[in-house]
This record gives sequence, structure tokens and C-alpha cells, in this order.
Amino acid sequence: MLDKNGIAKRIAQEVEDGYYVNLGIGIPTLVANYVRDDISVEFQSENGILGMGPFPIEGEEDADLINAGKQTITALPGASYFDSATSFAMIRGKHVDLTILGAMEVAENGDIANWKIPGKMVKGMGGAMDLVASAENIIVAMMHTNRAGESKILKRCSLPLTGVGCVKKIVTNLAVLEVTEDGFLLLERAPGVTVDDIKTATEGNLIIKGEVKEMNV
Amino acid sequence: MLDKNGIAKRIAQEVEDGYYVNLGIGIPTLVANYVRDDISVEFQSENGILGMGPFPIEGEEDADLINAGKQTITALPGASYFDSATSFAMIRGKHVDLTILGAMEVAENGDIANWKIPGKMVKGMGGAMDLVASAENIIVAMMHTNRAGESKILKRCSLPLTGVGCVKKIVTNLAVLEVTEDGFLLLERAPGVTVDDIKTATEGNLIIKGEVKEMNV
Amino acid sequence: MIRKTKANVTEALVGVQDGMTFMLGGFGLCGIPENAISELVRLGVKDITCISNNAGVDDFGLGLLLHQHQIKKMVSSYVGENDEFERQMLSGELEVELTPQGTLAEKCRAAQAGFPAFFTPAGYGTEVAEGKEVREFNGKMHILEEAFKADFAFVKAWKGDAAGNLIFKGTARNFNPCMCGAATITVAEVEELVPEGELDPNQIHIPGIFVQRIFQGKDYEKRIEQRTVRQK
Amino acid sequence: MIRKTKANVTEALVGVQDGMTFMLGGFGLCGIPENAISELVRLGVKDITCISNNAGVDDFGLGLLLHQHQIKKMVSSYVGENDEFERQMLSGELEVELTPQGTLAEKCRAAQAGFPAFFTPAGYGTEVAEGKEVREFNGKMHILEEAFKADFAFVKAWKGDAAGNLIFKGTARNFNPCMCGAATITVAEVEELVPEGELDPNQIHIPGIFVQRIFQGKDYEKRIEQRTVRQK
Repeated sequence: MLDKNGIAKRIAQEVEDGYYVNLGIGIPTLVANYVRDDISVEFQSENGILGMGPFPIEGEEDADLINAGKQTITALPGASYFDSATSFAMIRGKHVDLTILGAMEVAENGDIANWKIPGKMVKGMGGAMDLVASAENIIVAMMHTNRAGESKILKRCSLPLTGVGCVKKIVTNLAVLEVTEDGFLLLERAPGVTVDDIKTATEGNLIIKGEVKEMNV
Repeated sequence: MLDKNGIAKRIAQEVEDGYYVNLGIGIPTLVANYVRDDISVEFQSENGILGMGPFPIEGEEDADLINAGKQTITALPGASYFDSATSFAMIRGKHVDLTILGAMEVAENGDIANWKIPGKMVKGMGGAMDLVASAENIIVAMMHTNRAGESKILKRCSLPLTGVGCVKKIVTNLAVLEVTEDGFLLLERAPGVTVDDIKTATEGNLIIKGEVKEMNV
Repeated sequence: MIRKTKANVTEALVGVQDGMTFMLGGFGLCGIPENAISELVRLGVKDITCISNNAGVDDFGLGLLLHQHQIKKMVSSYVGENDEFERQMLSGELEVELTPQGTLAEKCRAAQAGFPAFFTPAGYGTEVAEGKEVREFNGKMHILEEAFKADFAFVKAWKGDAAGNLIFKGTARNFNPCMCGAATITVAEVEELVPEGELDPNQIHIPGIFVQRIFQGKDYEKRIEQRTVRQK
Repeated sequence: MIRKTKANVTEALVGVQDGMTFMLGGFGLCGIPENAISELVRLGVKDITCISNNAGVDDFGLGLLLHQHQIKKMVSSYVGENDEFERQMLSGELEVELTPQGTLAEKCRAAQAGFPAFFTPAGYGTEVAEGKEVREFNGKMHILEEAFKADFAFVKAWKGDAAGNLIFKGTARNFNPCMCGAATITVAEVEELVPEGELDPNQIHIPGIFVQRIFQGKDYEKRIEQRTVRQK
């Protein structure tokens, strides 16, 4: 079973040379730590920076330089700053190659819910609805089940949707799944996790074809 | 009767303090020469400059600094350069206070034609269609008649339109006209021009109310 | 001669009234118009609608207006990090319209640029699309979104000049440029106000035509929401 | 590692083919991609559609492509100053789609920003509106315009870096930024190509994400169309 860093590590393997990548808040943010350093990747943060670097050294924080999670950051050589309309031009215009974001629920038709629990929690969608509606390459980073052990990989989402039919790939603490026309195709299982464990934790239709290999993380 | 410079001089009286003004090619360009120098006016050129100054001194021309008429220009203190989308955001968004442009024909319903003579001349509309569709304050600078002596101030335009119902005021070599619901209201006549001269030269409905004063140019 | 430069925030905010709609720049607490917000608190204008990507935190930014119950309605994309906000919203005291962030930015830009409406894919198939026209383009579904309408836009820039030209700094730029010229009156507060001619015309982010009033702000706190650092 | 920097114009234009649609920056002869145009002439690609505000003059800019009859269709706002153009158009050899200048700019920007369509007042009640949807917003009529689609965008900038970041100069900016990222492949030619990190991230006009290929241009003629001067 993977922890949050493990999920981030596995997702980092999906990042290719020359990619522009948008990382959501939470687990996705950790992905930056595990990208191979022999490839060139630029991170976009939707509040208005391309070429985002690591957190600043203590004492060098700049209130005018943050990421979408409101964390202080740095800029790498070749970076640029821009306004919010331009930032979403990058996203909506499909210039960002890979979007990695968290989810509360994902359904076997590719629907995703991650912004609202009616009557309880309404933080808002932020940039997530623009991201999922536009990106052609979306990876969802999430826990396979909630704290009560209930599956978050569902036949249909129960929460208000963020986007419809947009998720292609999911990396959880248990597995790597591909969203196909027939349901969740199990691509890989986490170290120490059996196919049966994944079956039990998955409410949506799980498709198993032949031997399911263990992740290499 | 006014010459081109006279028309420009009369129009310059309509320019108020604090105005952002877009000047079309031809007579409108001359207006800049006659604006009172105790007021502050900024000229916008739709190819991407606000705060346009006079032509450069010989030897100081910069190929990267032109106006919409492709003439070399200079920039005044407080000027800015921007792209074409931003330029038309200024125009379409009604941030430009006054638009002065030429016309081949104007009709009593406020229609204007100035971009095409079918089968003969098709230079294109350039920015004129955006300007006339958006500006709330448009002054047309034109000759009252064509070279054959035929009126260009018409009941209906015969040429393909640039915009509908948009012209409010016209300054010609003979008169200042306001476009009203009932037709062209004669506001002023040029020095040495009689009301009858203007009647003869105007095909559209001309409204004369009381004494028509002579222009003060 | 008409002058855009105002002596202080009070002069710059002349005309704000109860029931008006305001746009406020900033992302989180980064690049927010601190002076304008303080003045709105002091003036005590009520029943206002605020268009702002976020709603501040409990004791800073728009949170200050929330605490005084001055806000009737918020139009935002993300409103976490604010307990009082959540309480007012869940209790029904505060009306909230949540809008995808890119759509929010573009509804500002549409107002600035004179476009009444545009089609966007964001929000199709979600609550956001309810009551909106849906149309397919290039095999993909889109919804029709309309431009915002607002009385005042309050923005914060790094440098500005007497002509209203603005330059922003780092990611404090965010929504600020999009809101300039998107309201009837745009009020810009700047860290450094310089005479005309001192800013390079090639490096101006927002030409002065989009700004009606400008003033030199003061006492910027520039609070950091999530101070994150690494070891040397 | 993937590199955007190309050694020369030939390498930068790999993939251009007969029948493609190209966007070309510039206003008149100001800010046009001179190197790309020369290479298109050399390559002799035919039946191309060019989206460009103007069509050059008889012996420079897009006029060079017109003379070789390489252009099947022009999408422009203003096409005066070019006798050969007028001849080809009136004789029917050349297909011409005239579009209001602001609409032209925004159809580029819509392609860049992923908007399939937008409503604009420009052209309502004219030939331009023929066959287009008309709708009233706020008591005013608008027409629906759709984003452009193009295979290559050729733009010219002043400075650029290896990441594809661009800075333009003066009014040579014009349509160039709007076209970046508005085609499948954007090729930028620059007067000065610098290493990453040399451009101030706060002063970049077009972030590199909108540019796929970049090269150091050469032999810029920068012809002036209307040399106008005043006396000292």
C-alpha cells in the first residue's frame, strides 16, 4: 500500500520530457519532488506562474510570489508571470500537457467530484472545473477509500460533479486504474496489495485482464 | 466652405479634457494638430499604442513604431504599447471616448458606409466596423458631396454598410449635422456657405430649426 | 485638467454606496487592494456584492467586511480558509455564487473588452451549467457565460503613473489586470506612484485607459497565508 | 531533452505543406515574420490560407507569396496598398475573407485561449454578419464569431529565450501575441535569442507555453511603409 508520497512517486513516472504540468493542491503538489531530473518539465500554477521552483530558503519568502495553494515559492530561470485570464488561456487552450489533481469521488464513466459536500463543506471549485473540462491528459491522485473504508472509486458519483467523462487515469494508494468504456481497467497494484484487496475497495466495475503487475516505485 | 484642415479644426472643438480619442486615416488624422493645448488628450491608434505623439524628427524614424495609417510616429510620456486584442478591448469595451473617422456615405438613420465599392474597390474595413459598432461618440469627417457633385449625405446608404445606426454627428466641408430620429439636424454652416447650399448638397432629410449659426473656426 | 491621481483612499473611493457591486483583485491574500478594503470597512457600506476569486481569511482581506456583515453576496471560485464565511454561507446569511476560476477571470475580461458573452467548456454537466445555454462545438459541449457588471473595480498594482498605467509584481498580478476597465470606475492603488514618462511603455501591463483613479497606497501588510520554506 | 530552439528558419518550418492554414503576425509591414515568409517563398508551398491583418505590399511581406500565386485564400481586415492583391481578388483568382480587425484579433485569441465562440457587436447589420447568429444583449445586437483554426502561426518578436518566452517591441507587437498558441504549432522568430533566465519573468509578453519553436532570425529589413517626419 502506498502513502501519499508513494502515490506522488508513481504519478511522477507519467511525466514526460517537455511537459507543462499543472499540479493541484495536496498529493499532486508532492509530484514535483519525484520527477526525473534528466527531463525538462515546467510547472504551471493557475494563479499566474510558469516555471515554478521549490519553496524559498527561509528568510527569502516573497509575499508576491505564491502558488495556487497560497504557499510561498520561487521561480526558476525561464519562468514567467501572467494574469488569471492568460493562465486559464493556457489551461482551456490545451497548452498544459498534464493535469494532476485530487478527488473525493471518481466514477467509471470518468466523472469526477471534488469541490462540494452539500450542506457541509463548500470550499468551491477553484480552477478544477476549468482544468478537468479542458485537459486531455488528467491523472487523479487519491485514496482508494474514505476513512470509513468506503470506496471512492464508484459506479456513479454521489457528490456534485466537477466535470463529466474527463478522468482517464487514477493513481490511488492501492492501484493504477485506467478509465475505459467498460469501467476501471486495473493496470497495476501497489506493493503488497492483492487484486482481491482492490476488488473489495472498488465499487465501480473493475476490469482485470491477465496478470496485474506490481507497481515499480 | 472648409478645406480638409478646416474640417479637422472644427472637429477639434469637440475634443474634451481627459478624452481618449481614436483618429481614423485621412482628415481625422489632422484633428490632432488642432486640439487645444490646455487640455489633456490621449490618442489611441488601434495597431497598439496609447499616447501617440507627433511624427518623428527626420532620422529618428523607428520601423517598430507606427500608427494605424502605417506612418512613423513617436510616443509621448505616459504612453503604452499593447497587442491587437487589448487594443480592441479598449474600443469594444467603450473605453475610447471619441472616435473620428471618414466615410463614403452616411444615411439619415445613422448608417455609415466606408469600406467597399462592389466590383471596384475593396480595401477592407480594418478596425472601422469594431469602432462604429462600439463607440458611443462618433464624429464623421467627410466631404458633403463626391467629385461629381452628388450628395454623400443620404436617405439610405447605397454602398455596403460598415455599421448601422451609429453615427451621431457629421462635420463636412459645408456643415455640422446631428443625426436625429427625424433626419439630419443642421447645427452649423461653414463660413460663406448658405443654408440653401447645404440643402442642395444634401439628399437625406435636412432639418432646419430657426437661425443656423456660422461655424467659429 | 482632468487628473486621475487622488490624494488618498478616501478621495479615491468617492461614490461607493450601499447595494453596489465591487470587483476586488487578488488571489488569496496576494495582491489584494488592502487600502480599498480598509476604507470600505471604515465607510461601512452595506448590502454589497463582491466579485473576488477568494473571500480573504477570518481577520484579513475580505474577511474584514464579512465580519461586519457588509457583504450580501460573494461571487468567487474558492472560499475555503475562512470559518466566518462558511458559517454565514451555511446559515443562509450570505449569498454565494461559485464560478470556475477561469470563467471568473474571463467574465471580468469580457466586461473589460466589451464582449457580452462567450462559450466555455468549464462547468458543463455540473451545477454551474444550470439554467445556462449549452452548445456543442467541435464535438465538445460548452456553456454560455455572460460578462460581469460592476460599479467599482478595486485593484492593487506594484507601480503606476499619473496616466493610470500599471505594472504588477510576481503572482500578485493574478486577477488585478482582468478587472481593470471591467467596472464603471476602476480604482488602482499602487505601492509606488511615479510621474508620467518614468515607466517604459513597452513594459506596461495595463494601459491607463482602463483606470479612472489611482493613488499611492500605504501601510501594506502583505500577509503570507502559507509560509513554506526549505532548508539551505 | 526536448528543445524548442531551432538552428535556422528551415528547421523551424519543418512540416509546412500545401493546403495548410497559416497565421502571420504583423500590422502592415511592422512586426511581420520576415524570415518565415522568405522560407515559405523558397519552399513554394501552394494553396495556402493566410490569416493576417494585411497582405503586405507588392514586393514585400505577403506580397511575395501573392506574386508566386501560393495563396489560395486570405483572411484579413485591410488589404489596400497592394495592386497585385487587388488584381487577383477582383479576377477571382484569390479568395478573400474580410473580417473586422478587432474580431480578427479575438478569433486568434479565442483559439489561443480555448473559446470556441464569442458574441461581438462588430459587423452587425453588415455583410460580415451574413449567415451568422445574431443575438441581443443589453439592448444591443451582436453576432456570434468562432475561433480560428490554423496549422502554423508565424510570429516575430524582439527578444526571446530558449523556453519560448517572448518580448515584443513598440507597435511591432500588434497581432503577434494574439497568434501565439492559436495554431497547432507556433514558430517564433526573434531579433535576439537569449538563454533562459536572462529575461525578467515580470516583463514577458508571451509565456513560452504558447510557443513550440523559436529561432534567431536574420537580415531583418524592417521596411517602413509610410515614412513621415516633421521638421526640427
